[in-house]
Amino acid sequence: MTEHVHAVHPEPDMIQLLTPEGLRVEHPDYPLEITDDEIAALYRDLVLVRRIDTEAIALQRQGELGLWASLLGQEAAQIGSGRALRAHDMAFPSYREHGVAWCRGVDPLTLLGLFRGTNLGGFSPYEHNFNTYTIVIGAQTLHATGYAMGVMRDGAVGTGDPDRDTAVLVYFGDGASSQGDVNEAFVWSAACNAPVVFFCQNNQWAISEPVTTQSRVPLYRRSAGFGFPGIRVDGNDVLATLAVTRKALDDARSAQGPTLIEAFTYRMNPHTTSDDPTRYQLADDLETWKLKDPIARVKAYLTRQASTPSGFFDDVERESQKLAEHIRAGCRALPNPTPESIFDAVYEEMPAELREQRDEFVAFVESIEEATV
Amino acid sequence: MTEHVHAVHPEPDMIQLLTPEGLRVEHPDYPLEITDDEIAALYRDLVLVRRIDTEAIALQRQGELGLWASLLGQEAAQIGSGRALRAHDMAFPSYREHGVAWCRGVDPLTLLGLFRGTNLGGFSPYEHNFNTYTIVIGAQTLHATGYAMGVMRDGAVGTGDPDRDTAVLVYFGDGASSQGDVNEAFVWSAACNAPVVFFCQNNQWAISEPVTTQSRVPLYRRSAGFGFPGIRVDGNDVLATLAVTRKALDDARSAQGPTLIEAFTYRMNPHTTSDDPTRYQLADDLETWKLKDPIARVKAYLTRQASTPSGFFDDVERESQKLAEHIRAGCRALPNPTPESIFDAVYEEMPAELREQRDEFVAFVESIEEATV
Amino acid sequence: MAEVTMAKALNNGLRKSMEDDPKVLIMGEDVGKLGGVFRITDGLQKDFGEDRVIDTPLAESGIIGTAVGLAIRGYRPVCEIQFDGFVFPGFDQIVSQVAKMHTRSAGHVRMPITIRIPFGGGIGAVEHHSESPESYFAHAPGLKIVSCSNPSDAYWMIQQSIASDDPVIFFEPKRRYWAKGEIADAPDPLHISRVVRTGADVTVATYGPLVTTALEAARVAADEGHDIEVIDLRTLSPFDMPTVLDSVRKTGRLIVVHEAWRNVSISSELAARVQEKAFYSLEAPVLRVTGYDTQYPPSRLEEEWLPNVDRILDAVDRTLSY
Amino acid sequence: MAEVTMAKALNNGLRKSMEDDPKVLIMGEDVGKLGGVFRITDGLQKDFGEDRVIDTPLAESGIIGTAVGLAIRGYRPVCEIQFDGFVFPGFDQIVSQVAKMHTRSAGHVRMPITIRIPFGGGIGAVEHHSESPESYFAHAPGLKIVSCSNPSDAYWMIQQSIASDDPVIFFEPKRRYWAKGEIADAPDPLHISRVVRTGADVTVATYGPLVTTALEAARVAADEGHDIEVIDLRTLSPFDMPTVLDSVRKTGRLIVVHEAWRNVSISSELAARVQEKAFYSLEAPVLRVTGYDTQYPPSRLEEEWLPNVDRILDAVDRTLSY
Ligand SMILES: Cc1ncc(C[n+]2csc(CCOP(=O)(O)OP(=O)(O)O)c2C)c(N)n1
Ligand SMILES: Cc1ncc(C[n+]2csc(CCOP(=O)(O)OP(=O)(O)O)c2C)c(N)n1
Ligand SMILES: [Mg+2]
Ligand SMILES: [Mg+2]
Repeated sequence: MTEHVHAVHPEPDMIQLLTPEGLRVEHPDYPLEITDDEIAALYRDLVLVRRIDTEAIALQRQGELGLWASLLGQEAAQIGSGRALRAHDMAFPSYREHGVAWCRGVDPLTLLGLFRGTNLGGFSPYEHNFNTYTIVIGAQTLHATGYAMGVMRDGAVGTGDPDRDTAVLVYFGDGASSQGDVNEAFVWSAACNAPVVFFCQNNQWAISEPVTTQSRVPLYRRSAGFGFPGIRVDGNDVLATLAVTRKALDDARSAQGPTLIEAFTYRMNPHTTSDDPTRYQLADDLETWKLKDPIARVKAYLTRQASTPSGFFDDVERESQKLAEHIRAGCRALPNPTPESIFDAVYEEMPAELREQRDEFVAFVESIEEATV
Repeated sequence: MTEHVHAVHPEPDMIQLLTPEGLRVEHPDYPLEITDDEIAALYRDLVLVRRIDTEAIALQRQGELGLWASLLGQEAAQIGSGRALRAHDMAFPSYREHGVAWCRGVDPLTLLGLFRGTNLGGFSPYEHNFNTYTIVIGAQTLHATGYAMGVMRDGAVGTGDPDRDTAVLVYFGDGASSQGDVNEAFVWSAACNAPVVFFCQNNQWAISEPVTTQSRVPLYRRSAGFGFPGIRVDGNDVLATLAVTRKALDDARSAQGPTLIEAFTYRMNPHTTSDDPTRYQLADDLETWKLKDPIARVKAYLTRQASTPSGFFDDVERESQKLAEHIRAGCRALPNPTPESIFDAVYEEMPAELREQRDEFVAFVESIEEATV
Repeated sequence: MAEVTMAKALNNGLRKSMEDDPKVLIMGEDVGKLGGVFRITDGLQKDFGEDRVIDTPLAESGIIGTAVGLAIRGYRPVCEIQFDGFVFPGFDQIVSQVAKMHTRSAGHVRMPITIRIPFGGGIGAVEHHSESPESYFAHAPGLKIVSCSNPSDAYWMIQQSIASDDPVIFFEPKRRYWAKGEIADAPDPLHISRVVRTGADVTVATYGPLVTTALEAARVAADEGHDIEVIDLRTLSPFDMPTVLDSVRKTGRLIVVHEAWRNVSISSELAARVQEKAFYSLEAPVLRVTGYDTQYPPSRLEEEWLPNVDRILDAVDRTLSY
Repeated sequence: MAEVTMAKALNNGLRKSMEDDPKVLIMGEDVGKLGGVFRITDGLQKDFGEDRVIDTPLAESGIIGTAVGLAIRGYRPVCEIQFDGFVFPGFDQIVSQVAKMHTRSAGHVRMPITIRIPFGGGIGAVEHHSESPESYFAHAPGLKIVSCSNPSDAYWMIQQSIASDDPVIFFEPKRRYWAKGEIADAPDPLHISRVVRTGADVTVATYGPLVTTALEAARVAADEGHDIEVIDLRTLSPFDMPTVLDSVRKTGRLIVVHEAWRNVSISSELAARVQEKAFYSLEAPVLRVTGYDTQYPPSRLEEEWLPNVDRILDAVDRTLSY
């Protein structure tokens, strides 16, 4: 008696351009022309976003943030894909894409408001072509698809003009792949050949549920049955992620339609600072994945294979220190919202009855404050 | 510049055991041992369910039914799959599966209540292991999956005991394949290897939308990426449908998990009696598909290849007449529901406040009736 | 001016919006060649092309979710939900995304999305085709909810809804699609209620399909010597409370009428507000004539179940008996 | 008897139901090894196995939809929705399937499904983690809605909900999970409200997280000379109107308190019913102290936004000023 499905092979057909040991390898479909300086720049990104993460966790421990969703282990997936974007491309994150935000030029402090509880996102997606975080799992995949439909209607695909052709990149997790919305986004984007790239960070966990709870076959295979290609990339390899995402975005821009990328990686921290993975995770797994660290391999490459100028690593370290100070000081200085701001952006045009509620609310809060003083 | 998706090949890899001309063909994966008497019995089914359909349409025209969703053209898909079921298997229909209901032993009159507006379904799924019709597109695929999970928990799969092992068969349309629920049902059934068979009648249309609006690749391919097999069968071939469904149900019963079957067929009538397909359908298509009629080919086979006893066709015709009379008379005799019945089955335990509403309602309706008398 | 049906008025209004603003898109199931199952979008795909009148795959969450993305990109999507009972697969995208995106982005992102929903019963349909889900949506901040009751409002309100920078759920009384009326030369503001019949004794507030019914009841009541004021609410979120309160302060009596279930509904809210804001003016409690708290019945029973002239008159008698 | 937290009481109640009836299943995201993000199902998978405590794929429609199928097969699924704001992808299956299946099948099919939803704010969480969606569900016939406010009710009501042959949405006040209390020896019926403090001047009706707050307010009011009666509603659909009306007839004044948005909510319905049924008893309009009609604010502002002792006392002053 054989089941229709066989066990999931752990790492099938995974694109890799830099081994965990730091060796460059070639892949016929994904040639990557990249200078050592450019690799060094990626290294800098990786280190800095890991630093953002470290600082945010510390701030959470000190009570400055209510929560933090760590990206530890997923730096390469995020930097590789984020750096494949062009300025006028649009990115739709889930809630863990601090590294992508970094690539878009979003100040890390901008991200902290949500986790500190001073706002719900609170920034303009248009400023850096990076949407606010979406917490309802999978919902953003449809937004990205719709946005891509808009791009098509604006005539901004397949013109051949690199300043005009636009792609959309949307992030979601392995857990999210089970949501109806994500599959509907696959249906839509395939049906209308939308310029959208679905970037699934398979970090092996959806909180406590291993990816096998969602699917017993590799996730990258999901898209073929919807009518577009899927590919699995070593998500701990920044070069492979860059190359694979670049190709998918190029395809999207040139009107060849969507691609699903599964970045095979690992969540090296708890789901969020509220989580306790000792209840469900084997310490062994973490050890295995530590050997595949996304930063170590780039450092190994830069140290051993490239002629990285002496002092480079120190410079990055100094920059990382400065960034940490920026975050620590900036976080504490984030302005507390005013009570009346709660009412500000419920509507573009505030109805009279809400204005009345606001005025009552403000008057009441003031009366209490006076009474307390 | 090539798109990721190429045009849909019209009929790829379709399992066929009886050609439109009525010739038996063999398929290595789907050997079908079937006697001519059994084929004749299928013929009878096909004719009778088409008759049910014809009568219901006539009743709708006469104002006896508010609506009817015709199965014309889809008889083979429904009889072939319906006859593959065993008594203790469970079927979850959409709203067009009158032929499947027939196979389950459901009196056609039982189906008419919904269309006449005397009830909302109104029958017990347990009586014939046939669930009430589901109108919200796709919702029933999750119900079937859950039911199949129950079957597993009852230890009624993979025991090898044919009286115990149970499969679930769920019907949905090509349009439904786009709904989140259907894809979530694929996720669930794959993840837990549920004994459920997904039977998609691709009748080429979702009201006015051709199947290409939903997908540019054949629908049967959808399941592979979820981790279970998909297969396309000639949905106008009752033998192929029977063989393919039988195999899938056997697999399900023997704990091999789900299968997706795409029955390639054609909706030969308007979507429902309310629809006007002249707005969107080419008459030519109908003509082409008429040549593939699911009944004609069986008749051709029985007439030319089999030693069908003389008089058989006349017997079926007589039976069909009797069935028609049963439907015509029975429909008009369907009891009108009483007003208070509206409140009867809202809850298993009716809350006091609803009882109060009911009593007010009944009193009011009576007072009006008295006033009118 | 010639009279047109509400269906045609909506069609004309949609056409006008599309002509006025190239960012307006129509999307939904069967809205293209078929022109929608009620033909409200008839001919629009032919005239504006498949890029602007989009037959979508069959999934409501997808329709709303992609509309959100289109809105972020600067478009003004008008989504058609085929029938009231089929909006729920899109509920999450509506209440958690459409309604919240503006707040989430601190006002940077606008959601000028219109969601058209043919609603209500009385057409002899099967399950899920006769519901009145407006109360669910009125609970959610961030959404605006309106309903038209006549061709002129249909024509103007659909354009105003599309022009609104806030998301609007637009409830169309499907059983009145074929009723005819003249189109006014200019619109009232979108979010006002309108006194459609003045009266001194009792205020009846309703909307959508039952405005006609309430006016009929008022005529019958007049014969019985009762002078009914009828308000067409038009806007369900926000409410236009001044109009309602002025009327109630005059008549001292209010009956709220809708097809939707009574429990936790539009009429609950109006009753709660009116008893608070016009406590000393009320000579009788606010009464409600609504759908019963059961599933919408099979069509053979819908006439009994739906609020009708008799039930409104009964409530008039009851309120006057206080 | 030793005091236990509400979390533990729920856990014990679930365990008891699972022991009593082998058809009871628990299903949801992270309910297995993790025991749920709030540990309500802690240890149950270990003791009852993966077949009865099921970590599901991540999709709420799937959770509810498969529960419907399991119920048809004779099971009694208890679904956990991880947080209030994540129930909406399952909304369609809840309001169009769970709620309607019994009617659709003319009573042949039962839906003994319990949907547990940790709800409400005050825990410093991010968006979608602090909502109070009970009003949406209370609009739908076919569902029953309850909420517990203390460990004893938690223990008994969860068992009663699971034992109910009708579907029950069970709202757990997440910010009270760690509050302790004793477990009563025997339960009250599921669908009754309870006077938790008797008083003569004003009735405050509330449920879930705010029962504690209302009792605190009552204590402060007592110092100011006002005698507040507090009702823990417990059942939100159906309501237990006799208990509420008896109280209002005595005090003449009612304040309804909940975290949910005010518009078209539980408090709207209570106000509408009470002004109708106790019109001549009311000495002041029914007042409401609720969440404002905005999105739930960022956590730094939630204390201001949420109903609290001050806002309840303010309403007490206002109602007494009539
Ligand atoms: C609709 C919905 N249901 C549940 C949750 C609660 N939740 C937050 S994160 C998460 C797991 C997500 O896993 P995955 O998609 O793999 O992303 P990851 O956190 O691993 O990046 C869950 C269940 C949610 N945010 N939204
Ligand atoms: C959720 C939902 N949305 C819309 C509808 C309206 N509707 C009824 S049938 C139908 C088309 C279904 O097409 P398909 O799944 O191919 O089934 P077929 O009617 O062809 O058998 C639509 C859109 C519905 N019933 N449910
Ligand atoms: Mg994950
Ligand atoms: Mg179809």
